Amino acid sequence: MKFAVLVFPGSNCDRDMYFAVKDSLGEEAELVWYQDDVDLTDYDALLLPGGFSYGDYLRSGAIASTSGILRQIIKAADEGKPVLGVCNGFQVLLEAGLLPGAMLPNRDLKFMCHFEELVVENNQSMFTRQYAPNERISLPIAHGDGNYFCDEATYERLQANQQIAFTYAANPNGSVGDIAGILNEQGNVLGMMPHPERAVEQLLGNEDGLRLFQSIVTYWRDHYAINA
Amino acid sequence: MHKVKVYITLKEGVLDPQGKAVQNSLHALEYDNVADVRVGKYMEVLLNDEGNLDAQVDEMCDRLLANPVIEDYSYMIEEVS
Amino acid sequence: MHKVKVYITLKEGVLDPQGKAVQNSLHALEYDNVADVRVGKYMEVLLNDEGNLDAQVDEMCDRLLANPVIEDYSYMIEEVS
Amino acid sequence: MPSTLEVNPEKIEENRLYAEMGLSDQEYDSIKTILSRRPNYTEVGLFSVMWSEHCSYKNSKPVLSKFPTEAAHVLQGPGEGAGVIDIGDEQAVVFKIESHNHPSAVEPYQGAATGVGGILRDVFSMGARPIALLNSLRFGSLKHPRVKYLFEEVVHGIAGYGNCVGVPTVGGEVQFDDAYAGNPLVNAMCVGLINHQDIQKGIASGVGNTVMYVGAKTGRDGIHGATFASEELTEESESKRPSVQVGDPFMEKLLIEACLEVIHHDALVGIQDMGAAGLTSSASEMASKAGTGMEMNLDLVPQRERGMTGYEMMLSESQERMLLVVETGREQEIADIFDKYDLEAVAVGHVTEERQFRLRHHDVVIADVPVDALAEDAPVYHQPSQVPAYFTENQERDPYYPVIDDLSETLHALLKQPTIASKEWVYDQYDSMVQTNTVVTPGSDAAVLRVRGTGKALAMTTDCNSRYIYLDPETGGKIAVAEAARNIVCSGGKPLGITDGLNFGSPENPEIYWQMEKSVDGMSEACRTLNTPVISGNVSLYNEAHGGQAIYPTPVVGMVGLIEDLEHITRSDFQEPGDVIFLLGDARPEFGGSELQGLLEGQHFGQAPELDLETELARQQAVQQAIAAGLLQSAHDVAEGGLAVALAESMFTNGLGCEVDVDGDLTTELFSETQSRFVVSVAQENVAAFETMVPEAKQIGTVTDSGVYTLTSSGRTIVEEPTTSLRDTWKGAIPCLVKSKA
Ligand SMILES: Nc1ncnc2c1ncn2[C@@H]1O[C@H](COP(=O)(O)OP(=O)(O)O)[C@@H](O)[C@H]1O
Ligand SMILES: [Mg+2]
Repeated sequence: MKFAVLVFPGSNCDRDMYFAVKDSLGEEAELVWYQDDVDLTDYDALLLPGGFSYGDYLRSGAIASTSGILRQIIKAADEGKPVLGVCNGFQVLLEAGLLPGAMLPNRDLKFMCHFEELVVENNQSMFTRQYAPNERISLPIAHGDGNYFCDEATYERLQANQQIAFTYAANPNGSVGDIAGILNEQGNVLGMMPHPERAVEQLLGNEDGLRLFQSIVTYWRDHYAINA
Repeated sequence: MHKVKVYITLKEGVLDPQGKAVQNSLHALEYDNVADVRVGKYMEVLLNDEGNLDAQVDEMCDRLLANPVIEDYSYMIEEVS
Repeated sequence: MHKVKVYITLKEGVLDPQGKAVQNSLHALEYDNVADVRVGKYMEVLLNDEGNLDAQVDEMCDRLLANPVIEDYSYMIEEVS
Repeated sequence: MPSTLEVNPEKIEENRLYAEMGLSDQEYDSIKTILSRRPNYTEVGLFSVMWSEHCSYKNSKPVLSKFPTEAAHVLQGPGEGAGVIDIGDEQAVVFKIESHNHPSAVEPYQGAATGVGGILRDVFSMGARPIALLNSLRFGSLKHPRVKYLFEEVVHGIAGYGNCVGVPTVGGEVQFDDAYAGNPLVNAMCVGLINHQDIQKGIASGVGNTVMYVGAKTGRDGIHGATFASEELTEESESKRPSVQVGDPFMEKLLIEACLEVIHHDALVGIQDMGAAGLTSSASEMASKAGTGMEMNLDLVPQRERGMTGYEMMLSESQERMLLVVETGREQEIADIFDKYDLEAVAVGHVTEERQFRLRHHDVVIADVPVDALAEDAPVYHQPSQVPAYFTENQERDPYYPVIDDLSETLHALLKQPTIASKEWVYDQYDSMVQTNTVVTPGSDAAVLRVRGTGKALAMTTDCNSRYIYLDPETGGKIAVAEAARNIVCSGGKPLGITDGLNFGSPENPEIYWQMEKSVDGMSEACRTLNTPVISGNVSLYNEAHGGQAIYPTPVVGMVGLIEDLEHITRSDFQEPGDVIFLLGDARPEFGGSELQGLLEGQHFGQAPELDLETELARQQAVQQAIAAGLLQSAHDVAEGGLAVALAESMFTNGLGCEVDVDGDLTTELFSETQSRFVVSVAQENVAAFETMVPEAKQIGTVTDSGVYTLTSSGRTIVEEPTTSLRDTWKGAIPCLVKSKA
């Protein structure tokens, strides 16, 4: 399976994502510079990494969300390919309208970096099928603007459609409904603030994040690899 | 040439952690008559005159400067030399 | 009760990386007539009427709302009900 | 300043305008001699920044020359952007520390942020990828609102910059003492990783080669920052506020990536960051090092503001700028690399054979001075030195011995002391994990990062107990180096070398100069014994607040060590119930400069603890050996607060308990800060092997799963506290102080 890691000016978890896929997951990965004249159709899944695209100026993810490559990302999402945005990648997906809602500064206005306990709310998606229902996992967070906001109607829709993938066991940032990660309606776009790519080796803490990537691979094998 | 002053505020109903923090700090400094604080953005955009400025500014705000999920915007256009 | 609208801008000559980034992004969106962008803050402070509001607001700005090392401020006070 | 800009050379001399820029009469005279004429306004500016303490080390050179700087593993000692040490496999580690004290005192967020930006550039300009940031901070007491503001904003600024550029901030230290109330210290250290073949130098060789400018445009920021950093903080310097620079970490991130790409291009001849004294120092140093000259046309310098003078451009300290020397004719190849990152690389001059530094602006030569005169020929001052009366008095005093009533209460009170209390409030704001190499995150003795693709890791730390140094600079200097090494050793590493950040008061005060000399003597001796040469460093003098109150002498030690096998990575926390706790080294009643003294007396006096370097080395080697043999579950050095605090700290992460027996004088056993001591834990099955290997170690107790911290003495329980209660005290102290209303 071939993953594209999209690199925007100011992305800084791009290599981490790349190593997670290549070394820990053992699949193919390529770093794709946002401006390169590449054709994303060659990739089986798109990863939008964390960092500070455009310095997080104006609003986190806002400027990156206007770049041309978003058209290709939207197309891939429409075609049903897995698209994963982590941290700043999540913020880009929100700003681009691929996922509902918006990010506000953390409740106490400070950047925070540590492991947080998460609850797997939906273990049926292509990103979470390797987790048990309501499993508790531990992933690092590292963000200043991770306070997820949406209006009540949207929140109800998210709940009704099982679009809430992960919640925080102890809400660190003020997010509506303790939300840590959400899916789009089709279930093939996931945005999450915690960093699964930072939890793929025992040496660095745990491997709870690795199963997220493994979920994508098994889903893909089940659905596509037979034909390939 | 025109200077556009753009005011961006959080929509009503959207929690404003920054505003809350500022309000608390003002109370700590004993400005007890502060009833509420909301923090937004203020931008000054200098535009060369080309086409319909109003339409352009609306579009800029919709596409980039404000996020309609959480923010409202307003602006004023002034002529400058 | 009064609403104070506070405008906070970077002092002239102080680097505004945020403004630059927004300007470049507007150019990328083909608003070629954007000549400059400066980004500042806009606050709305709701005050119960007590004492000299002008003096209070000046003091608040100096002590907390603006960073006098790099920022200037101005404000407008409006009566609200 | 526009009116003074018109001032002609005669008027400058007549009205002694050079003095306003920080040059003495003597210095002005020697410039006249060098030029055989009077310098013009721009030229006086060039000399004033290059001959400032910050750039020339004119007061500190004689002291710095005492440091040992060589060893077989040192690939690059002091003299370039950062020092370089071999770590095998054709790889090397690059590191340096730098201060940003004065800017941070004036505008703490930007001051600290640009401090981080500057030290990053020192490291990536060597061709190394920055892999870690550390810092060393000093503030007054958190009870003062201004100090609280400085503390919060400095931390915020470090986080704002480091997090954005994607370099993990993995360690550091923070201490609080009234000595820093008017003059906080903000030292930032950066560690980079490089392949030997990629090591770059900041040289302008090859006559005719092109000088290129890359990065942010030049504005009027920080003009006279370098001389500003060399003056005492006064009411006036507060009004010099506009000189504070604003950082753009986004631009820096682009520069990092672009520069690390450009170093692989064979058209690149030399590269250097524009640090203090900006364009002036980078350009003149690059030429001077290469034995060449340089000519620049300032019309070509990218400018952010209109109507900038040559003087302003040359002295500007705008951030995020680099200077490159490139083979002539191949400029476009270099420009193309930067273009990918939306950065402009602009040709602004060329390398000349004649060793002059010549600047043109608007078709006029506005400066023409010998390159070496700027970069090499600054005066060197051998300042007088004098033993301070306070030192003699302290040495003659009877040793201080504290009287305490309640051991548990004392332990709680010590854990609450801001210097000992958990620094989680600080490091939680730093992204300590980005780049996914951080094996041991902040909170242990040293941070540990694996070297991806190898079985090795690096340990790193910053340390300096300035209270000991104040009481006894020579001993304190030794302790600073030894403590850093202890932290490296406890983490499983072998100390490789240090970078030093010398923060002192005014060198023109003989007593302060004495502090500097003596502490460097002590540091040098420790570096020799522990085989950790000094590979880079920074000097920050004139750290004095209004009224001339100097800070405690604070020579910060930044140390990096090599962990040869990932299996050797060791933490300071106890791991398993049942493990046996050993203490290495006996306590003596040494309380001068201790936390307990500060707690009880509100000040520090008497004698600093002694340090015997041979004992230190032997114990460090014993711990290293035991770790390499796989015998240790945890290792922690005994530092501030003594054994009682070291034991408590070892329990917090895993919430375990301990039962430890102490005999002898309890105050001394529990709270003395006697040096060269370690607390280690050993699994039952390894106890015999450990005792054979390290016969000096004494069994003092066991790790339990009770969640209770229990101390006994002669069969009597003397302390019995739930670990959680101690931990709450320790964790809550700083958040509580920050939140409390002034
Ligand atoms: N205290 C010190 N000990 C050893 N080397 C030092 C010390 N201070 C400065 N140096 C070295 O002198 C050189 C110049 O330092 P500095 O002027 O701080 O660098 P920069 O110009 O990059 O800011 C560097 O190589 C630095 O490592
Ligand atoms: Mg440098």
